[in-house]
Amino acid sequence: MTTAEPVLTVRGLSARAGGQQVVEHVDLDVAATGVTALLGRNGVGKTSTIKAIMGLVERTGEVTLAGKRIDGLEPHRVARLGVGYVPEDREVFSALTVTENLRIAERPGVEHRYDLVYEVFPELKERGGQAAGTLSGGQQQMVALGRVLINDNAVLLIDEPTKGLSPRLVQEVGRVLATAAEVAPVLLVEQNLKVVRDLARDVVVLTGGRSVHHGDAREFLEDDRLTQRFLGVHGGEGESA
Amino acid sequence: PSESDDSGEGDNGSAGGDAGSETAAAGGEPTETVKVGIIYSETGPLAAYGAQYKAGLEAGIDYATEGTGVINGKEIEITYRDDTGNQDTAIAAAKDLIGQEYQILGGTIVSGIAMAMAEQAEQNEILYISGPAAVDGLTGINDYTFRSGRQSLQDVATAGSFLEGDSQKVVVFAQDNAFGQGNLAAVDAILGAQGAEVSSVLVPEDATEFTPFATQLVDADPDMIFVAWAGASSANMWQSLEQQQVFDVAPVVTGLGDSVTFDAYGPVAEHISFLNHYFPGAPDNEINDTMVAAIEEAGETPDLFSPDGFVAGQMIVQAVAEGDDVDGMIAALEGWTFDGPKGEYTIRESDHALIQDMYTAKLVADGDSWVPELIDVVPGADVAPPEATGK
Amino acid sequence: MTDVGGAADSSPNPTTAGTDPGAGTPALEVRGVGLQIGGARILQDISFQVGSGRIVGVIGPNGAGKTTLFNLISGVRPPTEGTIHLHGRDITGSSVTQRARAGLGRTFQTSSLFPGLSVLENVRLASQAEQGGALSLVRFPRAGDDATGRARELLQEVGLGRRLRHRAGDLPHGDKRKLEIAMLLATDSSVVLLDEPMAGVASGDVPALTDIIARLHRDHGRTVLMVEHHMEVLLGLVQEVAVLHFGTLLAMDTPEAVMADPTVQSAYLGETV
Amino acid sequence: MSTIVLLLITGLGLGAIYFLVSSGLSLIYGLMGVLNFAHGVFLSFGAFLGWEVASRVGATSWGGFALSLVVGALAGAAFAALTERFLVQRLYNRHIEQVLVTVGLALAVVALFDGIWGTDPTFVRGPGWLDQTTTVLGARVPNDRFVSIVVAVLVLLAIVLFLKRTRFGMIIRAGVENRSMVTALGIDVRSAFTLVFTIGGAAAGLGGVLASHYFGYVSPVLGQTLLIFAFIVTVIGGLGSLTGAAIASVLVALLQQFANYYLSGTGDFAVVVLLAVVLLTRPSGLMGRKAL
Amino acid sequence: MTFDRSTVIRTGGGILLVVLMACLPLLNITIPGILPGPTYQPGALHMLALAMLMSAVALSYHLLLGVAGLLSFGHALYFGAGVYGLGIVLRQWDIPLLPAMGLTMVIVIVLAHVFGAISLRVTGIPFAMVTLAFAQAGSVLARRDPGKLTGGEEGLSLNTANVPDWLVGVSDTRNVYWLALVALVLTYLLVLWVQSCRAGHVAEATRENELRVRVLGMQPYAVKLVIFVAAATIAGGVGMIYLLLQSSAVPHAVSADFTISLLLMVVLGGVGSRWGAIAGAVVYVVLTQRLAVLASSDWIRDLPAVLRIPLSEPMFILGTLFVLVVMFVPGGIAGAAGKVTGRRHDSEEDDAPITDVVAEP
Ligand SMILES: Nc1ncnc2c1ncn2[C@@H]1O[C@H](COP(=O)(O)OP(=O)(O)OP(=O)(O)O)[C@@H](O)[C@H]1O
Ligand SMILES: Nc1ncnc2c1ncn2[C@@H]1O[C@H](COP(=O)(O)OP(=O)(O)OP(=O)(O)O)[C@@H](O)[C@H]1O
Ligand SMILES: [Mg+2]
Ligand SMILES: [Mg+2]
Repeated sequence: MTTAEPVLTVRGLSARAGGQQVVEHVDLDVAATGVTALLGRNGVGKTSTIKAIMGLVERTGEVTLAGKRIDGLEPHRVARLGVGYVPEDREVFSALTVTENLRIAERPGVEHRYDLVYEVFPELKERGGQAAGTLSGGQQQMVALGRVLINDNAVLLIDEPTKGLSPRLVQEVGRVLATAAEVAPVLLVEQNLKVVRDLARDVVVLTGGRSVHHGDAREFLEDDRLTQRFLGVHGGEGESA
Repeated sequence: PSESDDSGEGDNGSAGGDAGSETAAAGGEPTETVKVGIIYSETGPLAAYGAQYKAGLEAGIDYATEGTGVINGKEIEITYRDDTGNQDTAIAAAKDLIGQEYQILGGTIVSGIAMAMAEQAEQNEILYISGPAAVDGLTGINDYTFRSGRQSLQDVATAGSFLEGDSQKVVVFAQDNAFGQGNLAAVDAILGAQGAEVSSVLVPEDATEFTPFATQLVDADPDMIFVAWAGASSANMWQSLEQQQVFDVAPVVTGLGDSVTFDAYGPVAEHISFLNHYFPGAPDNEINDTMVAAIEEAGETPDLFSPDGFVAGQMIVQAVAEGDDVDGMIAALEGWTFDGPKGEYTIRESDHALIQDMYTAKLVADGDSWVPELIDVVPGADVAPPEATGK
Repeated sequence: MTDVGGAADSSPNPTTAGTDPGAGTPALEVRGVGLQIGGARILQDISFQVGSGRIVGVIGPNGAGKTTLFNLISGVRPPTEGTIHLHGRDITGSSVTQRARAGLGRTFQTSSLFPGLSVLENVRLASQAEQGGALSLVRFPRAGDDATGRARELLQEVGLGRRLRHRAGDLPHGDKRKLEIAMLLATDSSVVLLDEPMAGVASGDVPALTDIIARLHRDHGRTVLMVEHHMEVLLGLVQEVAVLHFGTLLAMDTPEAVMADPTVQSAYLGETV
Repeated sequence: MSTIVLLLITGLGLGAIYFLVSSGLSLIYGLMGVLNFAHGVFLSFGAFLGWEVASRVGATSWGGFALSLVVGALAGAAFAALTERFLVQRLYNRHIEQVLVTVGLALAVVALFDGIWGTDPTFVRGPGWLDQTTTVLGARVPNDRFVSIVVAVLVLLAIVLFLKRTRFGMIIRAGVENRSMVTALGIDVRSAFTLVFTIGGAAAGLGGVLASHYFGYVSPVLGQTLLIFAFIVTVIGGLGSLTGAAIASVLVALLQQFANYYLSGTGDFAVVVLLAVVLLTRPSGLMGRKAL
Repeated sequence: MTFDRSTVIRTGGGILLVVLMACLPLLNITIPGILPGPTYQPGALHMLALAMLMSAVALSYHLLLGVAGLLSFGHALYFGAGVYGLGIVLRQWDIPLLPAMGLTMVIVIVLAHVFGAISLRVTGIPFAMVTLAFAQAGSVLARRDPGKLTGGEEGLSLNTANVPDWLVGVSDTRNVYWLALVALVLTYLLVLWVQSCRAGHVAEATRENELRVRVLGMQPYAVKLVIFVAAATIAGGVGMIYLLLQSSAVPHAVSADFTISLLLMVVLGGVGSRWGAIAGAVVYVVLTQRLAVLASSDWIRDLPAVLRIPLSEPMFILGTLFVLVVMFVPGGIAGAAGKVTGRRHDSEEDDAPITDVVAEP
């Protein structure tokens, strides 16, 4: 844990999806700078935790953003307070063009940093007129990341950005995440422990919808006993499981 | 013609019920009360006709009992029930009243209800005096059923007075439904029998576009066009006839409805030749004046179906006065000739057809609106329907 | 990788995919199956066999096409190429219903139950499906009949014996998984496809569920094909592993051999080159 | 020949009115999955208020006519917006209940209109020119049909441009595809839904004024009568597809017109048969599953 | 079969209610504000019979919506087919009532198979639309009077030549009343039967999860068709009694309005509950009848226009009530009653007969 005030704190969060309890009790802090990784096996509720912070699923518990309670707010209000969200399956609008996908993300009242987006993803400029649905998975991931980078955010919630990407793209996304983390703190869900090792400073580990471990990222990944127990892998091998 | 009543359009599905009852004012020292049930459209699509009928009926009872509501020591007690234009509701009300031993039922504007009521009257052996419903099938249907209005055949026969000379070509322009087909059959029966060559342009009931059918009328090159049209689409229909210049081809005859419909004809109104059942200025007699005055005094407006109610009142009083049981009432009414708002009426003994005068009229502009003007009175005997054989 | 030895009890295995170790026709055979959706190749040229009575795992990264492969086998969607055989019979053109009747059962990646019905009713429907007469207007399911009795037994077996009258939709996640397996057991299907049975199961529940699956194979003699990301569980259960990657079948071999394969390591286990 | 021309052009006129009703239905369904039974009520309301205003400022003047179009559209829009805000929105994502609520609303409001304007048709007049005819290839075509066609085409273009060119349009197209993601981007998608209802209501209100000239009257049930055809049009065109609705409107109106004239009034049956055939061969309609 | 206490109480209560209903024509009970007169008189009996027949049709609609989850906007077609079918058969042929009813039944069943087979090719909203369109075609047909069969707008009156005397005439209303009671009890038992037989259970499962049913090796399409035909057959049967009660067939019986009123009854009563369907139908009939009376009452007439106009339209009040129920009382009458009595507790033991958890009255 860092000593500075965390930008986002979550206490006793629980959430329901599809009529069932999927998150039972999650506590976590997102440090004011850098990347905090949210880890856990498949289906432990990482995505649901992020959605619960956004307000996209029914939830109870306390969520505080920069000292302000946001757990009663609707998703669009949460977003307007500066929470950027990159969903697990990219969720680009396939009928809209790439440019439209970026434009729709423009939040009123903040500066729109197209230059930054086009700098890290020059491809998005080239393919501005293409329907997002026809993009490859990797390109769609760029759109999804571009959509949050365009605004000035207080915190970014990024869910498995490397999922299903080729190794080369994984590296590229890793580079972008590093850039993103420079402008805003990030809560990152990631299965690829190599990416986590490269980026994250803190980790929070979930099991069965509960947060069971908080700590320094490096220490956690180094500790075989912990990674074996919580992720079913040897952290040292940097594998996904 | 368009004053008919068959529409049933906008059947809005309620099974609404038995209305509150009102009792006619009593006078003298009655020894017994005779309960009369009137089932009519107080609400629903034909509520306006219902109001005319009811106002006429009250005036008629008053006139025939000299304002006492009592005749020969028998007090007439009227219960009104709302049929909402809905057959199920009407039947439910009728059964309720019959179950309470009512011996006289009356009313209704809707032909379908009238037919069903006639059926109930026969099954339960009570007297039924139907209202403005124009359906021909009611005439001669059974011993227990009478009518206080006119029937379609009388309308059609009135139209015949616009024909001059023999072997003319008449085209019936009507909706292809029971009402339109009935009118076509009537024209065929009456004008055809007078030597006219009758053909038709029938418009599918659910068609919304009448212009192509109007051009068919032009192509037929008739000597007279008889229009039988009911319902909301009539304004549109008249406009189509005008747009396709049908009025230049031959005289167009139709029935004149109640006053609210005058505007529906639009600017073509002055080109139409109307046959007519009644408008307040048509008859010239004392009873009519009395009726008009009584209705206006009651805060209502005399209109197309006022005499139907008035005559119903006269018939009820006659039946109550002269008959002690249903058979006696039937005997009292059959063959009865009396003076009413349209002059002399006769209830034909064989089939209970109500023989009465009819009118021809035209609409003339009066400022922004239209008013009817009498052309001619057609004597009742000239337009008497052929005798029905059913009964 | 740890615990590779956990699969030591598996019988000696052929080294090439597609050879049936047992005698006779394989329980399930997939020949040259492929699927294209709107130009995208989701699966291509998948061929393998599963011998009768064997238990086989399917692994591969997210989006590799594992669920899609199950959908093709169970008939939820038709393949664009290739054929599928069940006990030697070509079932490629058969409907989901026909395949189920021929003895093919499956679970879904996200639990697929009758959420509004009771737990017992869920299993009873499954066990009655076996008896036919689903359209019967003259047969009444009753508390004491065979199907109900069997449903009870099975629910006892998977540990849901005290939840019979619960609404299935209100069960905790792990119990839903167990319920699905009970339904599968009730249908008597000879070949069963399990799509990530451990997904979302709290770690405390994993051993119990693993045991149920093991019994499904061992005691009930079903041929099992299962997708599972939970490697520990998988390696402890299966006799063979198939690896899917970007819609192709990368390898199919004993767990030990697969884990040792460098291509698999880089493709699935994520060792970037 | 001239009969065919007459049937074609008047059929297009009727199709234009069907389109004005079904465009809103289709948009609403596409975005929200709500089958709006109250849509006919928006139409009647637009027609009634349009006529109330026109008859006060002079129904036969062009100014009165134009004003009635504006008022009709506004009335339909306002009614629709309120419906969305207070009824539909509260049943977030409960589609069957949303349908039921619109069914109940339609029942109640038609009855209310009965009470206010009476069940009798209210006859409607417009500028004299509308009642006159223009001769096209020997057919005397009433002028109001041309007005309907022009308005429908303008509405189609306006909605397409709106969806394609404006930010709101973009949000609506995105919302059709993935509603929760739009929210997660900081956009209150509910106002987009209200807007879609409002646009649909405006088109219906406009359609109501034109329909009242086409039929020559307004009555409380006018909208509900047209609604059944609009449903059929929407399903044939593909729920959610605007171009589908446009094509299907013309198809249905022409089929109805020709079958009524040449096949002794079987227009309605022909339309039902067409619906059955389309559903059996292409269950998602001619242009199903597309936003535009 | 083993019974638990609540089943016994409910069955006993049901039987008692039926016996009470059967005795009504012999008693002199007045319920002011609800019945138009004392119960021995034809007016009240007619209304009660109507309410029972509507309850029976609502029960058949409950099979569609509550059991199989099929939102149909065309159920009136089969009710209407029963009404018109019997009317036409009795008018066209000189055959006794019972064979005529049998023949009508056959017609309804064939009709239901044909239209059901087509409509069930689609699901959800398109299913609602197709059924609406078919029913619309049926209602147009009835209004058009093809071959002078249906009597058009005016409807078709019952030809009593072959109807036994004890069913004709106002004084025999109580016989028709008893017939309606028998029809309702029979319908209830039929619906209970269908719900508890295999097909009924599979239909409920299909409503919950269609793909699951297929994966278990059963055919959802066939099951839905069975339920569709069963519901249509019941509706047709009730339609025939309705014809005897009303003595005439009118286009309203086939209209979309009629289906919507069925929907109204079932939703008011609580979707998925048999007693709810009955309660909803009774409430609907009573309200339509009595609201009309209310509408014409003096105190409404004296109200200012803003209140008078809405209050004097029964359908406005019903429609509003319906909207309120959908929005605020999702379980309808049955749900609200269940909440009050707190009957639906979860029990951990399972010795009771297994009935499905949702569709229990
Ligand atoms: N809408 C839903 N309906 C039913 N179950 C759901 C729903 N959403 C999530 N779940 C279940 O909730 C559990 C947690 O899901 P979640 O997506 O949050 O997990 P995760 O940790 O993000 O997993 P993954 O690593 O696969 O992304 C899973 O078991 C999932 O199946
Ligand atoms: N209907 C479809 N249209 C387009 N693409 C599809 C469709 N269905 C599946 N896909 C794609 O096919 C690929 C394989 O999906 P599948 O669900 O089979 O993956 P999986 O191996 O089961 O992954 P996971 O482990 O995440 O469940 C994915 O990229 C998916 O997006
Ligand atoms: Mg996730
Ligand atoms: Mg999968």
